[in-house]
Amino acid sequence: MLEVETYPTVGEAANAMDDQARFLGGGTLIMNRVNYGDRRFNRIVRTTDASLSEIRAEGDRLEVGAGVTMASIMASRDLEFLSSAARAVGGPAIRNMASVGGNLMAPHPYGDMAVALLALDAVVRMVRGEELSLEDFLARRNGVVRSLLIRRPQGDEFRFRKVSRVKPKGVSVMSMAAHLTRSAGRLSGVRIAYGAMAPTPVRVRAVENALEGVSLDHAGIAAALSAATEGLDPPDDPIASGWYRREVAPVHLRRLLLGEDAR
Amino acid sequence: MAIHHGRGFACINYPIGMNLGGDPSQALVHSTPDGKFKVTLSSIDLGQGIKSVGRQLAAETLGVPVEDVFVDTADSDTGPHDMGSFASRGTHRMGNAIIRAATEARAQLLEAAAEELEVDAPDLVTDGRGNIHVKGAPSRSVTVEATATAAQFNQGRTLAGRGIFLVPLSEVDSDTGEMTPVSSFAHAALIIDLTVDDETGEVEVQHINSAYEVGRALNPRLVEQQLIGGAWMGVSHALYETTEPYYPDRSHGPIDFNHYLQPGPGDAVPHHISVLERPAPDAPFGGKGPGEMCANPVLPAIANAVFNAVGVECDSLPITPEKVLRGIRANGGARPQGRPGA
Amino acid sequence: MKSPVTFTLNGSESAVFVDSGANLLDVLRRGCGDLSPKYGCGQGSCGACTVLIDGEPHVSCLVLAETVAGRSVETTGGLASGPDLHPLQRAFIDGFAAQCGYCTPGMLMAAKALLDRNPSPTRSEVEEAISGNLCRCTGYEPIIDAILEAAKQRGAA
Amino acid sequence: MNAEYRKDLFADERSDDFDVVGKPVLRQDIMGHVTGRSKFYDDHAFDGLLHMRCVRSPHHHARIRSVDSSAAERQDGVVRVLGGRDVPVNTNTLLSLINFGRDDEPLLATDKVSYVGQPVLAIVATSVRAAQEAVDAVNVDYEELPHVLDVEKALKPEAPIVNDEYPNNTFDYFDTYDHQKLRFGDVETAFSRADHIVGGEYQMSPIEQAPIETCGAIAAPETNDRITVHTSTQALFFSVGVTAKQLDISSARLHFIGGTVGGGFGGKVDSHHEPLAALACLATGRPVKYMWDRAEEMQVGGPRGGERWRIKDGVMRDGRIIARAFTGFFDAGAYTRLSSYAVQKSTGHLPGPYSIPNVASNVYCVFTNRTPSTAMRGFGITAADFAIERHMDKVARAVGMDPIELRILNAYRDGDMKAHRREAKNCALIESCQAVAQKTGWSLSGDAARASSKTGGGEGALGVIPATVTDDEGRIGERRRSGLAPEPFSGKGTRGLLPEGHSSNNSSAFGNAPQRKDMEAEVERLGFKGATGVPATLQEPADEATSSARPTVPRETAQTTHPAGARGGPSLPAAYTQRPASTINQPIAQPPAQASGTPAAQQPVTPPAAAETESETATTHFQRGVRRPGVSRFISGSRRR
Repeated sequence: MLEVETYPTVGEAANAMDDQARFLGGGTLIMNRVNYGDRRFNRIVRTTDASLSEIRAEGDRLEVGAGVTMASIMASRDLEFLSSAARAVGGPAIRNMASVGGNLMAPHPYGDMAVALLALDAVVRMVRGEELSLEDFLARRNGVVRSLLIRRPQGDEFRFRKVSRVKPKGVSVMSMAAHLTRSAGRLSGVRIAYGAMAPTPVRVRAVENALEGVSLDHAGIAAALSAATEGLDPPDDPIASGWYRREVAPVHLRRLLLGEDAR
Repeated sequence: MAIHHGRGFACINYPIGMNLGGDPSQALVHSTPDGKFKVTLSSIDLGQGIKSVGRQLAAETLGVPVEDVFVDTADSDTGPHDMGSFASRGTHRMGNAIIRAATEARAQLLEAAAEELEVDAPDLVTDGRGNIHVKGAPSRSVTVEATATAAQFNQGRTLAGRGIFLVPLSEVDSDTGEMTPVSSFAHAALIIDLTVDDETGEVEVQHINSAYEVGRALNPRLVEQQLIGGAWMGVSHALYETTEPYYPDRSHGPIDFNHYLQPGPGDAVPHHISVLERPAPDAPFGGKGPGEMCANPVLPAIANAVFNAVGVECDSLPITPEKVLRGIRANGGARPQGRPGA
Repeated sequence: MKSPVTFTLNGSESAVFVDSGANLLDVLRRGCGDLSPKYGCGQGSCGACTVLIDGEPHVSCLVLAETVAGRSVETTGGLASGPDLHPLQRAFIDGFAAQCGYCTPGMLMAAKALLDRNPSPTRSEVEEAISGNLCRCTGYEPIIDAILEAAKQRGAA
Repeated sequence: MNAEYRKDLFADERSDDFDVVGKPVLRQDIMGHVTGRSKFYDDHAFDGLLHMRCVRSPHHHARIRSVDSSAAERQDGVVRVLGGRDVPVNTNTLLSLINFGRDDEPLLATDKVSYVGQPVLAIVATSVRAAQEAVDAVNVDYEELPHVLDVEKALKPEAPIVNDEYPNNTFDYFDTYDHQKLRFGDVETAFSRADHIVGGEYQMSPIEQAPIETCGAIAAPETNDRITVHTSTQALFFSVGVTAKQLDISSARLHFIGGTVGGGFGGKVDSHHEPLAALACLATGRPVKYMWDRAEEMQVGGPRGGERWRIKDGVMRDGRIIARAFTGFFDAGAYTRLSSYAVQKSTGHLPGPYSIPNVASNVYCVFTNRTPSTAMRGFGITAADFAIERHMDKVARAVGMDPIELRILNAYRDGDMKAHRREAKNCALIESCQAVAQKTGWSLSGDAARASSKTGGGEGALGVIPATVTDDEGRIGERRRSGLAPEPFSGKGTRGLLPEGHSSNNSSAFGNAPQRKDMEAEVERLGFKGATGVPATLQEPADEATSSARPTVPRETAQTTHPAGARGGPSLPAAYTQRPASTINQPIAQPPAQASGTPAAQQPVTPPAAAETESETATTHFQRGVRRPGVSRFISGSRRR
């Protein structure tokens, strides 16, 4: 049978974890598996630790607790730059439940918030204080996350776009995020991330390199568009084929970078 | 590159009721001691509204207010046999059975009233508001309620009726395919206006204009429910849904609603409907069932509109952005065909 | 192993023993006997099980029952106040905004959450509010119109 | 939510003077819907309710060597494990109830599985979780077999046999052919005369009915040694019949309750849950619920099967289609269920709502190793209509004709002879095309705008069953031996010629006459007016539609005899008053006999009373009138000319 263990602090909860247990965030991933009788785990570990739901400034960064929901992000003035990514995660009910920490663990094609955080070079703070880049965390995806450290982007440097077939809310054909930092009027140190184009949300180095030092216009981004899916092998799934994702990625990347309206 | 507008047309007819017949429907109607009527069926209400339509047909045939009539259905201990709710047969088959049952009950109602008013039953009419009176002499009247009470407690007369409607089973000829497929057909013609993004192959329906011929709109709002919901399902079948995205390969079959694509509330399409009514001679008050056919014209009309927009022949469903994009690429670019009927 | 959970259901105190790992939808239907929220998928993607927890819409099939301890749960079963229908219920009736009725309880909860926060929503705000609620019969248009109509009525009332 | 009602069209055939019919009466069930009180099958509480989950095949096609459920049976919470051997009549086909087709599908598979998800064992436990855990503890030893998934590959001689009852991978029609034929006229000759030949192939993939309420049933012991079954079925007595047959018990012991269903769309006719739940109830003496989760509804529930259609048209320069040949493949999946019937319904629908003098089709019900198909909204017709209406656009382009004008030119009219050898009546395709063209500004030629379903029908060859070429190709087993192509007349089979007017099946298209005199409604109360010959040319909408009623003799079908004492008044719709003498067995070529009754004098047709009488009983939002233009996206106001 399935056991549920509740701990007052996230530290105690983390200690109780083993490979037969799953950590319950908002429930949108784990309870789905429970309802369908997933036998890979027989224990649910959860915590009532309120600190996980806090949004606090820390130096020039914001610490967002792993338990913060998409709805809380949309309601937060400090995280206004993340609201379009938060709105992309499920309908109103799901957004009241889905947590930031949970989104980092979401299987393909989910994880749109993680795509945005990847482009913002967020840092993951684990339950015992250990910190690593979100990119490194996504490579291993285990352990209990305490919070994410996010540096607020300037002006309209940060762009997020989700391509889905159903309006207003549908699962991703792909999602894209761009943090378009500049120096001397040219793009520099840009970060690009894709969702639903690889097993997990992924940084796209080929495009980042092609954007280094260019101006943000048709001519400037041409090389980046031709490198749009370099090194990626987008999956087939019920929503779209890998062929289609590869073919239209450059179009959506152009629309993201130049801010063309998504029809 | 560009967004291309396209306009497409399609028209269809649809057989009403189980195709080869042999699908009986029965109905029972009886009155309570104070003149309220129960219609007892075995039909299933899937949302198409057979309870509501059945109630109206009984009330109209009996000549009593619809508030005094209720349908009770789908208890195999009390309801008589009915083949089931499918093949757009509910309104047609069950409707006819209800009319026959209500007609028999009405005959006894008028006989009971005739006894109360001491006139002959053929001289009586109902006013649809709970009264029975002599033709041309509204003042010589009795209420349905009083008539039912008199029938029950004084006359010892039951106000009840039975009805069955059966289209005889048609054979099918093995060598010519000769058969008698049902007895009446609904019709529809429909025009789709849509846009195609020639960079991504995405198709967005902008407008639907339709004309549906349904024999008679027995309840206009229920007919509209079917035609709006049916057209939405047609858009879904045309552009979105499949249990096997890579048919006939079985891989990647969706197992949840996130992956089984359907148009969302934001894709709701303005749909202007014209309803035509050519009553079918063998249908209840002429009414044919609009339930099954309303999605059918949408699928080809969308495919024809996509061809009109970008010159791609979309002959396999669903018409995904990938299929449109591959077609555009194969033609070496979009080939708009110009506005038809201009 | 069963554990007790007490919470407010439609305004009145409710206590029930839940199996560990039970979701709120099963507990409401089998434990509390409130049959208004419906099972549609058990995956959180159809919205037929939508209820309000502390006024916010949740898909109850993905809520671990124990987590509602001490909180307020509202379902469509409690939407009317006694014999008086909520304006949304009246608008769904007059607007023919339901056919089979199976998605209606969830739709009403999503719509109530919207109107409680945004008394005169735009059409696209209504579309967003029910974007987690699937309907297979109506094509959504009558539902969107009924919610806009209810907002107008409430505004006028 | 309003629509435009073209009351002006066919006003001469319709009286709209009713109290309740035609009124927007509120739904009887709406109060239950908006309060959450509507009682769906699962909205019934039982103490001690048991739950059922199935062990399912992971393979497309495999022999079952052995099943070991001993570990599962010992798991706590498991009350009973049921296999095919526990089902008294394990093999059935849905349409055996109307004796159509052979029993071919096991309720629980015993010797082999033919599609992914096919149930092998049903496990009954105290909770869904306990049943799921027990499912994982069952060990089935499968021997994988080759499988086939494409409908045309399934017809090849080397294809593996999917359904042992039909070893040629096709349903046997009349124990004679491996397909359903349609033969009308002589397509081969007509093709040789045509100015253009237009071909096309069309493919529809399987589609799920996807009702928000998944299929399910609860079976519970009742008083007097009976079982109550609450069910989401779309066909109550159909399910009673299947359950009685498979459990081999009298239907008197079954008490089925349903009628309020969370959407069906055709997906709830298969009657799979009631027999299993009832079997488990009998086996345990306790209430048992068997409900599909969403993943099962999507991949194990019968979809609308995929269909592949090929069409070939012979068209003259002026747009007349003189020949149309179809080849249709219905992907039935692993078992017959309703697909064999869908093929015949589809055949009866060809060549679409058009009068084409030469038509031939071969339609196949093909077995493949996938989930068996079942009914879905538009059963047997939707894919054919997709193919036909796509093809009509191709024909229009080939002859350079406006797509709507092409439809109107070829549209069927009252009195035309249809390909299944029945006379068209009550047609309205032309008026539908004209109505939608008019309101969207799609301009039509004079002829097309003036055409009517009521004129020009049945003239000359169009009203006659033509001499017809037949063939005996595609006998059962022939295709597997010789690899014969599926198209009509593609082999060297012996040809036959049926004379003009030949008809072999004269079943009437009308319902049976009422059983007793007082069940027969007076026709004046049914809203029909005498059908007049006056073409209801398309006029402006209702406000000034007065069709000049020139009295002409109404077109009666031949030999419609009125029983003695039939009342005068408008010509009576045959279905209501008499069992018509079959109009089919005499050759149609005779001119229609003068109808014996004389039509009532034609009063000038005045437009129906503009405002329906204000009946205070029905709530009257319909009378709120059309929304002001521009207020809602669903307006009709701005459309009015």
